[in-house]
Amino acid sequence: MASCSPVPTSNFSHRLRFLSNLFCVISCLLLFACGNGENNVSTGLASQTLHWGNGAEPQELDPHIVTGIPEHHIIVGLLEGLVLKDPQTLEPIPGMAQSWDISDDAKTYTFHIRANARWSNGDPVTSADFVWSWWRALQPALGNQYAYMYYPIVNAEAYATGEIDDFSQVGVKAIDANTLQVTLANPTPYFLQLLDHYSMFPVHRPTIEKFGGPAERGTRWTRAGNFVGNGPFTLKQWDLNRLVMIEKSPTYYDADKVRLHAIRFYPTENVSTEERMFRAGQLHVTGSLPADKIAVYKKTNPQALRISPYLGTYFYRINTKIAHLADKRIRRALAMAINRQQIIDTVTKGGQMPAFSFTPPNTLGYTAENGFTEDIQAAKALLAEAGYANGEGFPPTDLLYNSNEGHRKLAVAIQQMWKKNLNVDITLNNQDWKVYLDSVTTGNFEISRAGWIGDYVDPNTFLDMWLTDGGNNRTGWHDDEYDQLISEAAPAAKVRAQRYAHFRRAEAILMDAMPIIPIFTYNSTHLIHPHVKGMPSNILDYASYKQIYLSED
Amino acid sequence: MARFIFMRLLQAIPVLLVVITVTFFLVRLAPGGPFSAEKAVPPEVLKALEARYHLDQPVVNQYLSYLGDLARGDFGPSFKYPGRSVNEMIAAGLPATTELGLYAMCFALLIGASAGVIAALKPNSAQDYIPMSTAMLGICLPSFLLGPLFMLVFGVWLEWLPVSGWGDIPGDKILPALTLASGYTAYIARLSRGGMLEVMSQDYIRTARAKGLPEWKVVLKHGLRGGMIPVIAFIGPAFAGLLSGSFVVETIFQIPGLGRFYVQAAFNRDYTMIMGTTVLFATLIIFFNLLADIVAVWLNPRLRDLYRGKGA
Amino acid sequence: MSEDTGQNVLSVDDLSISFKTRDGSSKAVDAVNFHIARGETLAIVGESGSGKSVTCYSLLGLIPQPPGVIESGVAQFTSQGQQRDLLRSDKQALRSLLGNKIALIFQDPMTCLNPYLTIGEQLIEPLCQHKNHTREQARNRAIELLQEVGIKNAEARFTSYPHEFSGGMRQRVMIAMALITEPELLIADEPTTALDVTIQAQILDLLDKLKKQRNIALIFISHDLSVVASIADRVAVMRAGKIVEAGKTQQIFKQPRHAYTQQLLASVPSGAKPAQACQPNPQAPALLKIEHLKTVFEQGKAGLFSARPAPTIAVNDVSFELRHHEILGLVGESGSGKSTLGRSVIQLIKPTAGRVQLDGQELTQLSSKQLKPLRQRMQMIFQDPYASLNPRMTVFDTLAEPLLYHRIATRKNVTPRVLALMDDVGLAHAAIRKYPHEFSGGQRQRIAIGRAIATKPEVIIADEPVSALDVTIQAQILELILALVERHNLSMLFISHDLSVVRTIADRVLVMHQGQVIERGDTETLWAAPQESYTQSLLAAVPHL
Amino acid sequence: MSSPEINSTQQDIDTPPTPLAPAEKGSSLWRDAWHRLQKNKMALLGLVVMVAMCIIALLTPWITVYGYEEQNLLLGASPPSAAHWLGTDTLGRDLLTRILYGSRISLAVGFIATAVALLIGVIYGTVAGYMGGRIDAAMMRLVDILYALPFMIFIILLMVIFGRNILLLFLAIGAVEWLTMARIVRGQVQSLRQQEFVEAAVSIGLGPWAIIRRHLIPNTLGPVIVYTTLTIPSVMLLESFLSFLGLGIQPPQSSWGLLISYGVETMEEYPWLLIFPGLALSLTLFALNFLGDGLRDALDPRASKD
Repeated sequence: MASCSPVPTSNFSHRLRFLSNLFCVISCLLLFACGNGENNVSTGLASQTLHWGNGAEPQELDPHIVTGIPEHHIIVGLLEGLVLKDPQTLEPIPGMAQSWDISDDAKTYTFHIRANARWSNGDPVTSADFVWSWWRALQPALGNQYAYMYYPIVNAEAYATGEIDDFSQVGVKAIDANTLQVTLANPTPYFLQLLDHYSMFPVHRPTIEKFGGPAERGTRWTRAGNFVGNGPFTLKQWDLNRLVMIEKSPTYYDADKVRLHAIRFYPTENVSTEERMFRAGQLHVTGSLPADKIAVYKKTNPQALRISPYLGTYFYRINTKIAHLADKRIRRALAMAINRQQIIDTVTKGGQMPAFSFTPPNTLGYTAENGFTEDIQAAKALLAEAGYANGEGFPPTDLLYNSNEGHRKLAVAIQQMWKKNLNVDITLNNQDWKVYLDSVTTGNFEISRAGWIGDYVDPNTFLDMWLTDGGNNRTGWHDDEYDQLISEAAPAAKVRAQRYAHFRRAEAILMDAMPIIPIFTYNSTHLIHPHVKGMPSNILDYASYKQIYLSED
Repeated sequence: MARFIFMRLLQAIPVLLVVITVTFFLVRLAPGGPFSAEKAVPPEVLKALEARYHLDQPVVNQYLSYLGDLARGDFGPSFKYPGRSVNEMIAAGLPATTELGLYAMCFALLIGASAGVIAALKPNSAQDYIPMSTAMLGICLPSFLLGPLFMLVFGVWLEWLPVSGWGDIPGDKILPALTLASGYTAYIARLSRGGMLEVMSQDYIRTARAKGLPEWKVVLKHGLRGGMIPVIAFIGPAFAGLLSGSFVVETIFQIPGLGRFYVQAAFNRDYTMIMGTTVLFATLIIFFNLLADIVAVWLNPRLRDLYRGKGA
Repeated sequence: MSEDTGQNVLSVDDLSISFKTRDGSSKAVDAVNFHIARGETLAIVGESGSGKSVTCYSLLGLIPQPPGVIESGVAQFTSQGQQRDLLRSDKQALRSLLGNKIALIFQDPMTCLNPYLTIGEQLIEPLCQHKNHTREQARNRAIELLQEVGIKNAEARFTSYPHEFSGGMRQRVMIAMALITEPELLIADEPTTALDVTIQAQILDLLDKLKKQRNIALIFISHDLSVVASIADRVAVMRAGKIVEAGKTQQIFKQPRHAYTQQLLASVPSGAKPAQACQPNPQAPALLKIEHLKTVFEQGKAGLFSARPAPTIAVNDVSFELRHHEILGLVGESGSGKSTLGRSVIQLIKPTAGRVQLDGQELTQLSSKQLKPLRQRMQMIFQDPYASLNPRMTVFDTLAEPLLYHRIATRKNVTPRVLALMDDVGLAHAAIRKYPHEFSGGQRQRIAIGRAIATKPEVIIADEPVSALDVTIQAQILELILALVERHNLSMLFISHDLSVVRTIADRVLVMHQGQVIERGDTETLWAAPQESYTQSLLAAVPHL
Repeated sequence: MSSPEINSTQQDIDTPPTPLAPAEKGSSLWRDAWHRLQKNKMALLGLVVMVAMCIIALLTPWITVYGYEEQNLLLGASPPSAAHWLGTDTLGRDLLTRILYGSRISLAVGFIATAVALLIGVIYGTVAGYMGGRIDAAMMRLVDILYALPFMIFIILLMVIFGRNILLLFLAIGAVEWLTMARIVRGQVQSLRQQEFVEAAVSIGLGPWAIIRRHLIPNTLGPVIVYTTLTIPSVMLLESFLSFLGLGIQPPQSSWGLLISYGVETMEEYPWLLIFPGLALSLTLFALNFLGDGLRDALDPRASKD
């Protein structure tokens, strides 16, 4: 540079000019940016485009691979299972199957698939599609973490774990193009619920095979342009970490009912930013809301705030293999010495419900009795019985949580309560997510924060995890009667009431042993713009896009 | 010159090798694997996954095969995002990061350099302290404070600029760029002040004055060139720093940039992604340092001749 | 003083300037009067700190204000009939004069040209600024002028950068730059001080010639009386801000009235070495024996540069002997390798080849450990008294260091030793705890000398020990050195670029040129009849009073 | 090398001849520097602030009324009041107390990490600079290599992997900063080596270590001190960035960085939770920066002539 120009200053002035130009450009940009009162919400109203804060970048859009909620939000727009849920009641309603019959022994389901069900490329959706998709979903090589959703089906587990390799033995049969027959091992009242879980959605065979083997992870078939689905929307755009956009599918059987033209999902990891985006009119719906903002919105803008109970429980998991924690009196004492309401009012601030049982109340009509009451005196007594009168000599105990401001506040609060009420010293220990997971799965903890979200609306999704060999048990606690109730008695039950009775009994056992300390029932908290209509709240936080539309009144 | 560059590039190879090796084994030391999740992953599934990504093989083999792939320019598949290769993700993230860095650097240069020059003209006076302290605010307010502040003021309250996004809405790149620039502005201001003070005390400035040139001409024509040398030297490394340091801003403004990927990858134990980004950043840093040296040489006639090998 | 004030270009009356500093205000220029007419050369002579430069710069608003304050005075500048008082005209007006009617030449051409701009660019600036020439016109004018000041193929050199010129050439460029606007007053501030004698002579001639051709007024500021003698019509001698004496050059040099002027003249080194009590006897065995000494410098950072410049041979096959109690002068111009030779002898630089023997003991092969005892016998005095003393060490530390290090004294009894040394070199005891920056140049050099003789060495290598000093101080230090040589019976290698100095102190002389000793002999004989042409030109160039 | 007459004429121009007052006690460059520093009000202010900060930080456990984890859930976040001068955070903990305890960590990180850098950097740089030649080349090559490592990224990695161990934090940050320190010192030493007083020391026969100890290091101190005062702030910032990413200090301990990153979350609801920690940090950084600049001017060798 400097050398090439005959008059040395010129290149220098070049630099000056360049900079000044740049400055102009930038300032112009600024000016242009200012003054445009338009924002996503106002433009969205006209074009029926919904701007959705989706929490995170989807890992994948392959229903048989993904595990997360952000993925769920997108996939339910792109694909549809045999049945859907009624957004109000969450009871199953026809999806791909316009109707179904259940045999008297409640073990055989026959689904009648809509004649006008179409893939987005025009192909009809047939029972064969389902058989193949489910076969694929059970391929070990695919690494489908939700394979267990299929386990109620005859031999599904055996096939998934490789015990048998003949899929024909699995209880799925295509009677004819539009009739699918599914045979269950045991009566499974919540089976229909499962069918609306994305892990049981059908996928388009030709497309997948076009981009790789059926059991191959991460082929390009899920990319915009490649993706072929059977849902109300089709994948239009997928920019990594920036945007996923889906657009109304013309081939969808119910297309004329779908009023939204498009939905734009943003990976809003930073909740504060998300909230500001909402305020700046860049989002219609946010994935969540910082706890400290809730009070503000309650005051200033209540109609935008949507808080509803959620099918999940926040609890502390106790490692019963630790000497002093093996004593259930101590576990109960700890549980009873927490003032849940105060925590909710001062820490979580979401108006969550204090939890005195593990299964959230009114899970498809099931509510467990309170397993215990908050009673500091009783707690002290129990502790004394256990040999630690007034916390004397209580071994230093470690409370593990994954690094997160919310968990931290909660832990600190509870730590203080235990100190104040029982005079026991708890040390806090926070670890990064992955480290925390490692510690918990390897049982390398004493007390650890945990949460559980139901996969489907049925007590079972909460209670079967405490089976002796339950992969998510991790407390080292087990009880033979409990196992018997959950894995034999309850499935065998003829009527719901009887089944629920077994569950109540089991949960009573669980709460009495107290290997886990329920803290509160989760809430789902969203900011929803008044324009958004047809989006009722439900405990699954499930939104049915085909019913949503944007309108000012 | 060519030889000089060649030598430097040659040196880069061992550097990169060190980076790769250290990172590779470091990430595998970390507790918690890429596939652990809140819901227990069934053992058979886990096995399938590890087989899929060759994590079942001995580490040394993994290392060697990784080097092999790298030599072919293949960073491997991302663990967290099964559908994506690391190359693809870098390709997706680098442009945003670079663009952001570029804007930030321009802001920093514009504001910083002018502040520094102005300050240097009247050292230890108000004309010195005011611009310098304002620039210094940049250092003193960490970007994770400045960013949200800007958002709130310009985005939510004044509604001038969008709060977040990248290339979706006009002007959505200004706030992040400003935020990222803030820190560097101060450094550039300090550097140019120092440089100008140095130069303005030189004899040849007196010569220029003795020619009866107006002061502004003395400063801009005779002073600036020498005075900016330290700044030029700083820009290269600084730009590399901007790229590898932009993750905070990217996280706050949710910009689809590399820095954000990196931090996520680190938390997710996305081994290949961590490796990929680290190697890339190392390369960038090396490259920009080299660039800085070359520019510095071209700016200084004497050095230029030295490197040309002609009389010095 | 001068007759016809009619055509005075500049006349300064009662100029007083003071500087505000931490310790109060101090007068730099005190009620100075002088004037200068066209075609005349006025030399302002004075030692450093006499305020000679401040005087001129203040007229042109080139002194920093503050700290500088012009307290009183008038400076009438007359050009084309119209008068104006420089001290009272605003910046704008001054600028229109500077580089236009009034031009300056500065001392050090190395630092006074902008290294980032081609000389062409710098040359045409004044024209574009004041005479609003187009770049093209300016360029042609500049090239003419470059040729006039004696720069070959100016056409091509126009786009070269300063570093591509030698010192002398740069000074020519500076002169061209000054004259390009055809000024009426030219102020040259020590224009030749940084140059070698031969170059100095050329530049002086050039200046004189140009002045005559253009009939301009030239103010020539210098510390060097002998230089002034050859060029000035009138001389003003300054001391501590006052003009102590002024008059026609002849009169000043022939019958100086003021004591200080006399002192100045007296201390200008001239004439042969004063006869000494005991002469070195030629038969005595050599104390220091140098044979075929060769020192080569590798240049450039190995491997980094495209092509590494060829190694420079600084000292090329030099042999000589230093006898007991002898002062051997070593003269040469800058770059002749004389300093390198000195350092190679004392093993500060490892010579590439050849032998150095002290009392028959070979030094070149010794490790620094083995050298340690010998270093005690051989010491060095450096040129720059500012750089040769550790600024963080007091006089005591500096002088005590060698004593303690060579176990000549212990912590307990070192203080008296140090005081003795200070007496030796004529420093006040009071100063023992003070730091170098608190001393004047002369005193610093005394400290340095003290350090050199602390270990009672036999050989001292003095590298330009006085060239950094004002004449009067120079004379004192030379005296001191002679005295010490006498008292401590030293042998000395005296390196200097200043032939007159060497003549006054050395018994024998080596003349160095391009790394080689081209001529040697007893001082007087060599002065009387130099053999080599180079030596002749060297001697010819020496300005005389 | 310009001939010394320049210095004298330079003197002519910018300074008067200083009359040599025969003071019994010499005034070291340090005292001169101190004088100049006192002239520079901002720098002096910076110094005062820093000293105050450190003293308070040290005394914290004795001067605070509340425990730094002592919470009052019912009170929650409350604005400044008589009971809580700077208000309380969302768990009802006294903010002033938290800031004071935070200052301990932040300053500790700043000073210790910098000290680490200082130690390694000065020694390494001096040796490289003095030895010169091949050794120097090799040593500097190593520095270049380390420079090329994306350190911020490595620190993140370290923190993620080995958990947030404060000692590790010191080392990691120190390991980043020493490089620049080494370069600066080396540069200094290289130019000092050319100086005649070092040659003089050699010609006296001093060994390398004596020269490094007595002649080189003391003369490099100026720039080193300046750089140090400028490193501390950048280190503190580094820590705050890590805190922002949840990689800084382990709660319940807290640092300014941590407090700020929490404060940012709720800056609209409870602005004081951001303002006060922010002020504390900014104030410190400002102080250090001004102090650094002041020291630079004060210790500048060119300035030290007058």
